[in-house]
Amino acid sequence: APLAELSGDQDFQLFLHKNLEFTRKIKGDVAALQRVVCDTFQLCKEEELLLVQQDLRITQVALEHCHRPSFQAEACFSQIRNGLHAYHSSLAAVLELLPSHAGLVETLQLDAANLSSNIQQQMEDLGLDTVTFPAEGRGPLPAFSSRFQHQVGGFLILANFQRFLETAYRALRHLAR
Amino acid sequence: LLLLRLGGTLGCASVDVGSPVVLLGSAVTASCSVRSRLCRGLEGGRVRISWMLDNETVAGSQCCGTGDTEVSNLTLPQFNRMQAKLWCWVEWNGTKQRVGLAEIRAGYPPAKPSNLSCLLNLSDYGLTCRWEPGADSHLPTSVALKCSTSRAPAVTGCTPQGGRSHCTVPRRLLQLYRQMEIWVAASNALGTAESERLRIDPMDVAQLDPPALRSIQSVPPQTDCVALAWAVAPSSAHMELRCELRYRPPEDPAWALVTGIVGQAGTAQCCGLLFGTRYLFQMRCRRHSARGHWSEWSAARNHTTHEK
Amino acid sequence: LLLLRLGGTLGCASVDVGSPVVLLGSAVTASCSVRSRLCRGLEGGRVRISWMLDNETVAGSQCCGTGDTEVSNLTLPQFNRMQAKLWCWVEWNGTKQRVGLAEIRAGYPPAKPSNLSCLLNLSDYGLTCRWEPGADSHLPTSVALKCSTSRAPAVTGCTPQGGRSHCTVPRRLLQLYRQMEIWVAASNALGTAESERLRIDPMDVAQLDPPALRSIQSVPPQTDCVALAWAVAPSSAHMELRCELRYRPPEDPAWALVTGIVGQAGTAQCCGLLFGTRYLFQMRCRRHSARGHWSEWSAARNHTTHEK
Repeated sequence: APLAELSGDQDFQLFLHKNLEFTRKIKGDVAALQRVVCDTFQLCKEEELLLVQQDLRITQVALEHCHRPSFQAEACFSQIRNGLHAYHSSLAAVLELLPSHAGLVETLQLDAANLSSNIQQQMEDLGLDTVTFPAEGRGPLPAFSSRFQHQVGGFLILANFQRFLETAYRALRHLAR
Repeated sequence: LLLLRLGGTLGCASVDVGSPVVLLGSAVTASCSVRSRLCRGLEGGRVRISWMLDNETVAGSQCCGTGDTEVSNLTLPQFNRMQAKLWCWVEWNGTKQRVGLAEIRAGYPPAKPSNLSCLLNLSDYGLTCRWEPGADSHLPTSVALKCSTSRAPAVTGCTPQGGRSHCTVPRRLLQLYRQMEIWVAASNALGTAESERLRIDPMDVAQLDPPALRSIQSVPPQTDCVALAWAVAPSSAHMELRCELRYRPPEDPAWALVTGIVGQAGTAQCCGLLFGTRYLFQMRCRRHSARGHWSEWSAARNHTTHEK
Repeated sequence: LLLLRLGGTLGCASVDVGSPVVLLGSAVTASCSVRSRLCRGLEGGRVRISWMLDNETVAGSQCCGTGDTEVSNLTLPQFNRMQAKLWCWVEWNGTKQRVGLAEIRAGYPPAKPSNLSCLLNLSDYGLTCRWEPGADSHLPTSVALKCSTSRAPAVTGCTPQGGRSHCTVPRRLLQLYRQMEIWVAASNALGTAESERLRIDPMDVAQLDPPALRSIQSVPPQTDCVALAWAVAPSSAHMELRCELRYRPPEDPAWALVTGIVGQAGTAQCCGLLFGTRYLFQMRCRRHSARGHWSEWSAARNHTTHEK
């Protein structure tokens, strides 16, 4: 049955409530890292980096099925998983940037992988098709041409990840009772 | 899918400084070059460059770049911060945009380390050396304890952790019973420094464990003598030791001292004591070659001599 | 020069036992075979074999070996030692020679571990599990905490150190917010045992840090009410919490209790208090899903209400 109909299903609701809390946790950890980047590199406001951002050509993760009017739960779940997988890889650039906060960044990567497999598990329990991403190997790191670009890249990855999580959170909350 | 596809170019702006590490108080010059053709959104427009040192505006002089490159030069006559970020900004659509950064550090070359001394621990044969690091250079400085023997090139014996000024050379890097050269080497972006070289045989700086006084008995018939028995520490059982005995009544501040006792003997007599008096006894030893340090005094042992 | 030039053959004697590890109290059979041709000095002579269990002589029965091999068989009806060395001796030139050895251990299969419980530490997200190991098997026993999720094969989460019966599964081996199976697996030479399987979501056994009472103020005009403000622990800021408040005058043994307080609210009113009375206040929280453990009570905070 399409996900929306399952909104009344108790297991599905338990899944939603658990992973709403999980998403709040991840958002809190991303915010903590954003504070570290601000304190360490004096990069705190996105509006000061619009020009350089064009230079870095940051690509956004597609989440259109998690927004009205084209909200579609199953497709939204897949897009959330795609995004979590992409951010898991991109966080490697943040790991390089903040070696003294490796623990927090690695926790974020673990949490992103866990949230993704929680969603996959739930989709499979509901008999939906899912993609299994390769083990969370480290993809090729972007070669930043300067420390400044690397710092701005790290800032933007975290800012985009925070926005991504906000959208995912609202989608889960939309389904939760 | 990688979220970050880089422009593949050098980016539309760059900040160059004479050197990222300077002597504290010296001048710093920097230039910010903005290639408007590469900055999407800046094409052809008037480029106004400005500077900030951390959160403070500083004035640069923007003049004639070449072709589509605008350049602003900046001189900070006396750079007195340990560390600062020099930001290059550009005005764009009524906003100020950060387009370039140079991170500058200032400090001094490393001071010459001094007062190098070492002690060999006889339980693990690690050689622990300590030194005075001298004035702080305020710069990341790598410090290493170097050792060499006449037949082998210098190696790093150990590196102090967490900014400390001591570390321990493991047994496998030591040459026992032979002269070694040991010194401290420090280096940072502004220079290097070395301590005086210590020429020692690690065994000559062995920190001996104290002997243990086993028994003290009055020696009839001359009751003004006592016979002492002791055991040298197992870790120095193979060494020729010379020991010292000191004794005094508890209330007496001054110790009487007996020197030149052969460590391995294990027993000795001590005469000239008062009758019916309680005495405290302690012993310490060092290697006969008179090099190296005394052990600590043994645990005190007391004994009361016979009444007359 | 190898000091120990081994014969390169099987040696002139060997001791075989049924099993080097047996159930405590069970029988042990052993045989000692002496190939006199291979024992230099024993050639052709009459071989008299004898046995010792550690330092105790035990009687074997020597009988007809094949060719130049003499064999003695031994049965120990009830082996009641945890550990023993079974020596085979041969008489040679009027002396007794040790020619063979078997080391025997005895004990029990591992007991079934029980009372498995786990707590998740919210500072490092390590899952610490404890269990009752059960009776000692007296044998080297490897114990591991196993965990698996529905989508992944069982892995060893952690192994207790130094014979303890607790260990901590690191965050990277956990699957948060989803059911996991956790159990203890023990194995030794005589068998294996597994505890009951715990099916838990690690988050449901999170050990919450207590909230912190920030302020307590009388609420004019009804002076029998106070307004409390608190902060939940940062480590549970993202959780939906239900909290409890307890308060009492210091001299009063019984606590009054207010339940069902929404953790995130951060403030609440508490009425029905006596005038001009000093009260102690404490608060604790747990996850709204009523799973998991209460936090400890917060540090106590006191407040004296208005006179009437």
